Amino acid sequence: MDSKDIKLIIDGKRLDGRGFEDLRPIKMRVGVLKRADGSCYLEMGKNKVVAAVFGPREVHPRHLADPIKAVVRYRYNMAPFSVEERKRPGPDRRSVEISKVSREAIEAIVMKELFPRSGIDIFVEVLQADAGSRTACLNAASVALVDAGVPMKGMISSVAVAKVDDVLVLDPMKEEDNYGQADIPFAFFIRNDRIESIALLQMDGRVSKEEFVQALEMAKRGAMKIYEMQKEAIKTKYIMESEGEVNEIE
Amino acid sequence: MDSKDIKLIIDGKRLDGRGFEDLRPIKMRVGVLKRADGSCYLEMGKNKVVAAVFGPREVHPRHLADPIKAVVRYRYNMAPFSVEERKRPGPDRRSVEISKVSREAIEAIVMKELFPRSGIDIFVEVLQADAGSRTACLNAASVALVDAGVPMKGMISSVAVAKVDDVLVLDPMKEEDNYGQADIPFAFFIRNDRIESIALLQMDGRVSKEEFVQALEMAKRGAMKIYEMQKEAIKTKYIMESEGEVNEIE
Amino acid sequence: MDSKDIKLIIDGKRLDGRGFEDLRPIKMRVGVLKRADGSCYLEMGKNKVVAAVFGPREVHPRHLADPIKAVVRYRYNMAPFSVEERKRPGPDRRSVEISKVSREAIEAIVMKELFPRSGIDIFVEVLQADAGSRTACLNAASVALVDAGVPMKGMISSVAVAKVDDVLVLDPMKEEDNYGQADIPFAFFIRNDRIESIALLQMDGRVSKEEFVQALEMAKRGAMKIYEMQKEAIKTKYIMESEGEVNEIE
Amino acid sequence: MKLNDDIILDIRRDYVLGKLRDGERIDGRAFDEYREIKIETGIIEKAEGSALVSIGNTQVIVGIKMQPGEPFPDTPDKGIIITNAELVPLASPTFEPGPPDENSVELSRVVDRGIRESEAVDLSKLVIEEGEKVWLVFIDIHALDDDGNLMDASSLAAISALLTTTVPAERFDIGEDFPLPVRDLPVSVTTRIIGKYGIVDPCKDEEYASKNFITITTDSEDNIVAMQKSGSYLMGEEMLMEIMETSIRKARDNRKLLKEV
Amino acid sequence: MKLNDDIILDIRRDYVLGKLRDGERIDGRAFDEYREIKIETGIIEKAEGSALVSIGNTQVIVGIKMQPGEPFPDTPDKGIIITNAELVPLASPTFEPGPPDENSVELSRVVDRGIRESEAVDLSKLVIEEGEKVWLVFIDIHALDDDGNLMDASSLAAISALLTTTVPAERFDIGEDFPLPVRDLPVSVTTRIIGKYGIVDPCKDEEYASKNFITITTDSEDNIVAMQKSGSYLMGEEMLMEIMETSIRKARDNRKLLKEV
Amino acid sequence: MKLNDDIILDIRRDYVLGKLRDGERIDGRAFDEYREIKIETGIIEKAEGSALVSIGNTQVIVGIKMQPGEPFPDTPDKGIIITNAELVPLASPTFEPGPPDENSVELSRVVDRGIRESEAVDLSKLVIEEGEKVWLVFIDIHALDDDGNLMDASSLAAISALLTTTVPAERFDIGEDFPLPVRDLPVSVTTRIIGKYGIVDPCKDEEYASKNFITITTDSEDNIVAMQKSGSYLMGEEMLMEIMETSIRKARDNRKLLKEV
Repeated sequence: MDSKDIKLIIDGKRLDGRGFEDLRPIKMRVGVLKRADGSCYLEMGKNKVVAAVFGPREVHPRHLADPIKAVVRYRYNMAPFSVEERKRPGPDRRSVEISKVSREAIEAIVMKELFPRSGIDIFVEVLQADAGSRTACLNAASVALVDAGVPMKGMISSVAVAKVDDVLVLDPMKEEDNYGQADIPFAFFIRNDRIESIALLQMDGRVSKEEFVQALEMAKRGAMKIYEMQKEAIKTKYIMESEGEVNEIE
Repeated sequence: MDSKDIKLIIDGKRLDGRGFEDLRPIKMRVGVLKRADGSCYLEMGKNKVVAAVFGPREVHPRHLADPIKAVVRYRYNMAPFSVEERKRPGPDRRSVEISKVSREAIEAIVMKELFPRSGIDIFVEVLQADAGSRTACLNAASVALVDAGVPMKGMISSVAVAKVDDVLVLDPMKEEDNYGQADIPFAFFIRNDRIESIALLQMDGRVSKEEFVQALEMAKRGAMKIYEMQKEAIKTKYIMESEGEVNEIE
Repeated sequence: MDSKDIKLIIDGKRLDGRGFEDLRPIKMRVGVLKRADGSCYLEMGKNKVVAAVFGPREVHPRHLADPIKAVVRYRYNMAPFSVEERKRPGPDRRSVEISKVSREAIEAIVMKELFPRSGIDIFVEVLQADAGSRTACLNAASVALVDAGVPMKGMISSVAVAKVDDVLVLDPMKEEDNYGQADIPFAFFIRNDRIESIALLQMDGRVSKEEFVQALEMAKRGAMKIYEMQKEAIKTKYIMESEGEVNEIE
Repeated sequence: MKLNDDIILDIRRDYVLGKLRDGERIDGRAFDEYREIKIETGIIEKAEGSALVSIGNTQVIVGIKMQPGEPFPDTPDKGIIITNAELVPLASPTFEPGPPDENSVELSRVVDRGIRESEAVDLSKLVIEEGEKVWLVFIDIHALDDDGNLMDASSLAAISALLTTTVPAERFDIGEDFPLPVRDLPVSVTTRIIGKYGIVDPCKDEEYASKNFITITTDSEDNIVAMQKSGSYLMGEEMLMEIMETSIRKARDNRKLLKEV
Repeated sequence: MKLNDDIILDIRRDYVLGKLRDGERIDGRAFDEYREIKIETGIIEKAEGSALVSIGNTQVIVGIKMQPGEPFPDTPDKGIIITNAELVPLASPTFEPGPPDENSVELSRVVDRGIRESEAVDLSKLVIEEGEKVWLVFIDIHALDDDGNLMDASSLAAISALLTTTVPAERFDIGEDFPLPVRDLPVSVTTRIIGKYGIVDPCKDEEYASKNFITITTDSEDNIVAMQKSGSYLMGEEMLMEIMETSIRKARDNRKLLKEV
Repeated sequence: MKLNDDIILDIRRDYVLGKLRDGERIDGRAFDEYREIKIETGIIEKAEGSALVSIGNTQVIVGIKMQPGEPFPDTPDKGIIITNAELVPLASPTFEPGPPDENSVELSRVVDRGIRESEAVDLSKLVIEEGEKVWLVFIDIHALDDDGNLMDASSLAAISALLTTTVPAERFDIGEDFPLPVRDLPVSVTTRIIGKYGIVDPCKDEEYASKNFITITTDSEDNIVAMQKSGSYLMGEEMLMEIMETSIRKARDNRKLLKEV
């Protein structure tokens, strides 16, 4: 976070022309991979991610299985070409942390107890990264879990709020993340079409308590919009599928 | 592969004075290691390699064993001092690939089905590397397998053909490999003193289909010569051994 | 080892004012860690080390257990900030070797046969390193083992002797180690208040046989002094503990 | 994990939770009460700065090492902080030797975030030659005894060690030594979530009862500079707001200890 | 591997083999027939070049990144190609996270060989300062969905991505951007050997029936530039000649698709 | 380890020990007698120096490679020795492929100590440009056949290889080649401790009977330059003195072989 001399808000608009509470364009396609049990391709601004779900299936090696409930894995991985400067393949500390908190968010809503001794694996590949790739991945993962038919208590919808030039903005893009004053990724648990609670929350930067409360409200409104798109994408796939086709939601 | 300005054929001879279809000098000694079940030291030009065979023996850890047949391992490894610039110890991508295709060639002729739950390990150390070290290693490994008494359908004899200065040459040395136009390592399966089929085939460079056919014929003739030496080396050892001595074949 | 032009003995005294056979100041505190079964904090000159003992306890993974006796682990580890130039975390070759010979010294006096299928783990962290950290660690480990109630045949007391400016000195500090002519770390097995035998011995530098004999005698005298301090520290803890306090020995 | 262990954990959780339902903690503390905190600095003379922090029986040592190095290409005018945590097996019967696992990665990254985002260290003062050479500040967290709440102990030890750090310019022949410029005092407060209860500064037995926690780090002006919800649980908004209040309040208390460093 | 899996594999192999004996493939294709091939380029804007290739359900994405670096001492006048393949676990239920195994090493090396030996990229045009600085070309193969024949999909994606690559000279302040000089179109054709049958472009069920394959890569003039026999089997000369003919022929077909990129 | 193996080891140890009690070794040697030692040098032409040493059936090859590199900051006026040992699985049925374990680390470090502490190589003659560039000397120990006493075979091979090493200055364009300056002949003698007996140059069957040994390295003037007690045993003073005497004496014998190199 570094404010520098870069102005991020000009004439009440953001650098890409969005209003403070506008999401970036979102695109989803469900069931894009044949070998996975469930999958979702998702674009969120310049983020391009694919999520695949495998399972419930056997756990290898077997001694890692839990006799009481399914073991959930979540792997957030960036393709080497997904960022400006080529990223060395393999996990770094940042992706280890993102994988951990994302897995925990998913674990909180998956009905693990229904599948003792099983594994549910969620693998998300970031093909192109812009700010907010962890939120894009969680949105894709959530849809892929539905596509795989994994029983869940509800849905996860995720979006970040940033503070830039002393105002709060929804779903920050790269410049707002790099030169802004704070970044707060949220993921919400949504059931019966309403936000019930918070599944993921991280924050870095500097905000007052009051600003945080505003950010939370802004994030909730954004997440509900994303949630509607997720539902639509899933519905479209299942309606279309009976007619033998996979459709795109924009 | 890079032709550059270096002339590799001068007055119809190769840089080391060989004719197009001459092998480099080959030297073999069988049973050179006490602790291994079978072994062979082999020189092929400046290549100096030692092969050791262990097994059939128990597989560790046991869960890697196959209830139907022996598990074959093949490890091609270069000593740090085997090349001009010191090589860092441990496998690199090149040796992982060579180990794989070499193992597969050996697996195709070893009677694995006779030894369920067992392991047959072939370890080959390149003490000095010139061009063609993978072919030298396969020749040594094949003899070491016989020395270890591992039942096989036949023998493996291996040699490369290169294209340099627009002609095909047998068993290329370093300069021909570095500055030549193509390198084609072959390994043949030989049974009842004749070549039956191809056990290993790789290729990089650029040749026409017609050139490839010529290369194959040249390689077969070369492999038969090597095969005769392999037989002789094995025979000598077993004849000499009854008189308590190990002999050298040149 | 390198004598260079640095004078290490001036007017019959060492650079820090010690006589040839003086130990550096030693400080011990027993039972400093709550989670460990036994522990000891020890300073020996500028060395600051903490030893913790866990066990006898179950071995994980189980297949590493020995049906006849306890498996002993010993891990010598340097904190990144313990030395002048930051040390990268994780074991290097030096600490692998020190861990090995230290474990072997401890193994020789722990009654492993009393605890089949169990593990006894000794972890020693070097928080600040001066010369002789391996001896400081062994002294701390020995006390921590007593604190943990692990049955032993006796105690380990450890100290090094160095040759500097052609004389032998006890318990060398950094400069004496860096610019001296030899360094000989010893650890002794002490039972019934007398030195029985040698548990650890390494040496690098250059000494005559006669010098080595003198060094050994000097080390034995030094080790006995350390041993008395170790006993006192243990006693103090157990006396004090009944009054609910942990005490320091200097 | 073996069945026996599971049963013991269950019993322990029930005990902890039972107490909480009665409004009590197993060691008698109030829900928002820290154990005794002690800060000792300058204990590693070879380090540029160091601190040993204990919170109850939990002990963490942080050492600071500095050396010149290359700046990041996008911040040629700033020094660099590198934070690392080692959960060495000495500190707990459940830690094993080996490379950092996800828990120690999270620990080091959350501590790092508090320091970094509060801009506690004035990195612009750590330039030796713009674009070429800056000071690298290594913050190494070394857990000694894990009786719960390593997070807050590590954060306190990190900022305490930084406060007492001298930039070793002389050793590298680049001018005179000077104190590391520290301009804020970020303090993290960790709340363990057990059932519907939130308790600050969990001890180990309370941690065994639940893996769920949230850490909120605030600066000297009560701004939030870092947050981390950790664990697979869902958190209600109301609870979050309460925890935020408490965290700001407790951080103010703990910050007083730092002023004495 | 569990016994059940073995039995299922056996049954599958028998089924595939039974069909082949009748001159048929399980999906009705001719022995030398590819599934539908689609090539989409420029999909990763942040990469210097990129392509998503699908062959039937198999999908592979290749991204090209470039940066200045030091040349190899023995080729001071040439850029450097580095090819890497990640078989990420997303692409198949049988892939696991971790460092590259021998199969992904082989995949990347065979793809690399085709590009390198056909001299598809004019490396002599990638020198920035002879002996000091040249362009590094990273070819990263990222499998998305493995329904068989990752090899040919990866090769096609690699050359397609290269064809659309812009050298990012401006970003590094070394002149103007220019298109990567590509002067040949190597195409690999992979034939799976099942019993005595060779079938091009195997789908996954065919791959389960046999691990044995041979990949032959040819250039625009029908020269062979790379070959790799893979799997523990013995190959007759006659079969090899047949496969070579087919490979040259099929490569010509697939090369047409590249001309439209 | 399996029970069967344990029993076989027990029987073997009993047999070895029984013999020792009768004053005999299983192969008829005296307690202080080496097996036949052969030294062959210059066998790896591509290396700067090399030697194959056999002691009985044990065979070790050491190759020396050299290249220019940066000196350590605290010894700007000295070349650098880097010793490495690979216990490749070819050499023994009990070695497995993988990174060096504690035994190969110990082997390389003890060999290194003998060379380094005897100042066998005159490192001050290996400076190319003080403080900037010195020669790196890589001593790579490659075990071929482990029939016991790899330690002494490796030490002998290392010093033999060094004795025949030519500094490859011409290859790096820094003057003329010259012989590596070697000024001492450190020789290590390893004694296996089995029960109360010490036997030099253990063969493998003797090594199976006990893991305990001590290696004493001496220089040309009978000074001790390196020692390593290895194994979990306690050694009496008297025994140590005896072993020291023997080691000095046997080293003198073996040193004669080096003079013929």
